[in-house]
Amino acid sequence: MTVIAETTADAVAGIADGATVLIGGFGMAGMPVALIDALIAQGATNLTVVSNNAGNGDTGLAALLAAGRVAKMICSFPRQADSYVFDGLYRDGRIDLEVVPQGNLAERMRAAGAGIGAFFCPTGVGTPLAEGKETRTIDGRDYVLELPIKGDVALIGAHAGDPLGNLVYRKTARNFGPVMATAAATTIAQVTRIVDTGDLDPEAVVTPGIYVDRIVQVTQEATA
Amino acid sequence: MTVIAETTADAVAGIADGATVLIGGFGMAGMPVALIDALIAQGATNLTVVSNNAGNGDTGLAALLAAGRVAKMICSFPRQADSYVFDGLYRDGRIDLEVVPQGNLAERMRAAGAGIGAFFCPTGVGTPLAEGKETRTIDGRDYVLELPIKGDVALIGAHAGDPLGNLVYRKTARNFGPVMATAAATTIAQVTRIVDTGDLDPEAVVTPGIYVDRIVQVTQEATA
Amino acid sequence: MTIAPPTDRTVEHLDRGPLTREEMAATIARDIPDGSYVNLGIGQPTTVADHLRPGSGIVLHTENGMLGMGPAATGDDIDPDLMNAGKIPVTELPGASYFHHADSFAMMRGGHLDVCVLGAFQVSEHGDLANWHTGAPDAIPAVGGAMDLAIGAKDVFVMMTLFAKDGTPKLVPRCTYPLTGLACVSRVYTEHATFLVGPHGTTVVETFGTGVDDLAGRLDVPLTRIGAS
Amino acid sequence: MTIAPPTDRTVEHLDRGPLTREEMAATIARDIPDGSYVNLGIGQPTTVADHLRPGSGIVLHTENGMLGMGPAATGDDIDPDLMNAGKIPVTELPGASYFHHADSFAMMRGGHLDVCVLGAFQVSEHGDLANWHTGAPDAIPAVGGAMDLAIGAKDVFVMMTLFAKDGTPKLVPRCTYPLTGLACVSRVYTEHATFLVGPHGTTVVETFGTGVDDLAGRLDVPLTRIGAS
Repeated sequence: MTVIAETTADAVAGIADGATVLIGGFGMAGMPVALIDALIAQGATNLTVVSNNAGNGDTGLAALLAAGRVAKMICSFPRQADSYVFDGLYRDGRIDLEVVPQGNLAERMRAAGAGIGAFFCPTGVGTPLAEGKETRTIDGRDYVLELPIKGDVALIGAHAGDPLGNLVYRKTARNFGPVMATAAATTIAQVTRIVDTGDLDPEAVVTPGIYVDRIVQVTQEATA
Repeated sequence: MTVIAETTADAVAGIADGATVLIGGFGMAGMPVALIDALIAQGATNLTVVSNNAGNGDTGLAALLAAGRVAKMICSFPRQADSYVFDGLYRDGRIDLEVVPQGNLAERMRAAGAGIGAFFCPTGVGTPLAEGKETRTIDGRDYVLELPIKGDVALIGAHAGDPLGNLVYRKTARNFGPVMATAAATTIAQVTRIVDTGDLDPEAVVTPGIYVDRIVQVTQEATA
Repeated sequence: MTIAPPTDRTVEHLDRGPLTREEMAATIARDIPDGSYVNLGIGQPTTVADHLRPGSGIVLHTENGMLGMGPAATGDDIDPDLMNAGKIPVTELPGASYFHHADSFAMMRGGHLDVCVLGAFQVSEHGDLANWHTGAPDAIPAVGGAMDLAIGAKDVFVMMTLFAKDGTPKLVPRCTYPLTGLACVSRVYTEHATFLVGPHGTTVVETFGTGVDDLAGRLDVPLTRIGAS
Repeated sequence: MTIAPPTDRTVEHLDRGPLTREEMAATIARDIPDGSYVNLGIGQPTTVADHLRPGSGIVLHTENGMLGMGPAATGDDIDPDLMNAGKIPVTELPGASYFHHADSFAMMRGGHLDVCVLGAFQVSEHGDLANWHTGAPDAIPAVGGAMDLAIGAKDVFVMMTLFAKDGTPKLVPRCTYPLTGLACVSRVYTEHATFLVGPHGTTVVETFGTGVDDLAGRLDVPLTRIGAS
């Protein structure tokens, strides 16, 4: 059952120290910046964060990292032109890193949400990222066994949501949001607009409300 | 690259004897009846058909079965009030049957379309349908290893399509169509309406055109 | 099991007869918390929908690809593209959504539904379920979504008569019919009593027109009471 | 490899110099069949888009969830919600569609794209690819979608200079950098020549400003010619 939170602080209430937090977004598109800011204020620490990148500049995820709240990053591409906060923590040995191919990151979260215990994946066979993992040849092709990535919490950004928690996204800001929503015990969405129940086209709902525990409206102004 | 077929005969041209044919629909919703009729006329035989049910009454899939074209059915629920054509063939030993739990049917085709070699699934653990299959306990839960189901051809019914092959569906007629479209080497869709490129909302496209090889417009009248 | 039983002490309703089918459906509806996501199996379980409280916020899932399913459709509201898993025409409520079969079963298998209500041939004292096959050698096997539903919710409620037509109990020490799922049922609703089943065995929640001791004499399953320690 | 080479005999263009970067991009664009679904990797491969034939029906995929990607966006067309995998603002063409990351990578992993064009540090004579890590001990590992792209199309084309800045060949008997994928590349486009690579070794398609014999002297990879049997 979805709850509409009045504030981003209410939305992130109760996130525990040591939690695994899935954070949506690819670059800044779909990045739930207001929820991350609220999480920084909320104070949970020793987090494992799963996100495609490891922060840009000094805001959002980078600010969470800079605040020393993240013990481990699971991501596909930490190193970017402006990922200096992560780079510094990593070189100082103050953060753990698990690098996962981008599609495996998505598929492992999809597996968590779909009740799949593990899957044989062709990506990364014969590479350093498959070292130590079980491999198998099936129907003439080689695969690596990959395990689900479950979140305690997912923080995602969407375009519009209704009181039942149904969500739609905008363009490539969709990216990881719908997958992470399925993979976390508690999914928290920031949306640009909360619309009335019945206003979203049932054929076009991307994330059904069953996956969304809390939504909070964050106007464009507030995120800029 | 998607081709718009002028007739259902053109749409099903070239389906080979012995092919595995995925046929969409749940009950009559989403059932590509016109394509099945064209397949009967086309003459391919010794087919393996993957579909949720095994035909109703005397039309559609039941007619394909009655014509003796199907060597094996892979489905979740062959036995229905009006599945007498299948029932007769099965009791006479003239057709093979593989019964697959409905969700496994969908997920095994999803795996085929997604390049997953196999997956550990909790459905059916400890039941007769898991007999002879590899099992494994992962994180305290028991799973059965399930393999992909690939199609040579998928025949699906959709609501509207554009010349690039993008498809949208109507209500619960969506069912297996989008999954089968990903799982077959050649996907053939019958649609109620072909619209201009650009007329479908890019946010609401359910099956991107990359999965669709041929589409053919079949008016409501023609299917009734 | 995640939903607490409706009482903290076993209640024996001796001043009445067994529940009617309608009353069974109403009892199940009463026990489903507000705001739950629920899948009602085909047949009898479907009737639970008729007893859900107005304003309960309970959302119905149908495994053929929909959340927000409304009541059965009649007359002009019948749409051949909108049916439930039993292939009966239904309606759409505001806030509904549609998705394909792989997404729909991922939703179930991933444990996102709160409650499934299913029929059964047999349930074991530990919650094993048999509801897809009688084991008759000439039967055409057909499982449908039964095995997916059996593991497809945080709580799986079974709705069945306590005894088969020949009088043999359907709540049994061990299922003799082919299994649908292992240790998946959390609660069994029958006309004579409601039971919790699971790793610790079978507990009686309520009885109707009979008592726990009487039931214990008619079943091969050890029965415990809630609040009796 | 599913796309036939553009010539049935190795062609040595000796009357000109090596290809410019623009000419390399144009050569790759020429070799992509009409109607193909194509993913262009970040960096140099992105420039192939500028040389696609009008009306070719080629549809561009970006792994962050879109088919039907148009040219880079400028000015008022820039939309922060619409970017390519390199995080550069792009545009949407008629007939586009959006999907989430799991669906996008399922599309790649499932072999539905016709062509991926990627950069590389090294390619082996049999088509192994190294393009994500130089193996430097102090480098922060970052793979992104490289390993998914490497196996994510029926044909994987590499676009690279034939020699590293220190003059060592990048087409090698065996990659010394950490691998991105095994036996995944089907064709290598360089400024000096285009090569087919695969289980049968390396075949020269075209040379530019040099000949096969000359190249054979500069590479440690045995080279064969098309149509030389």
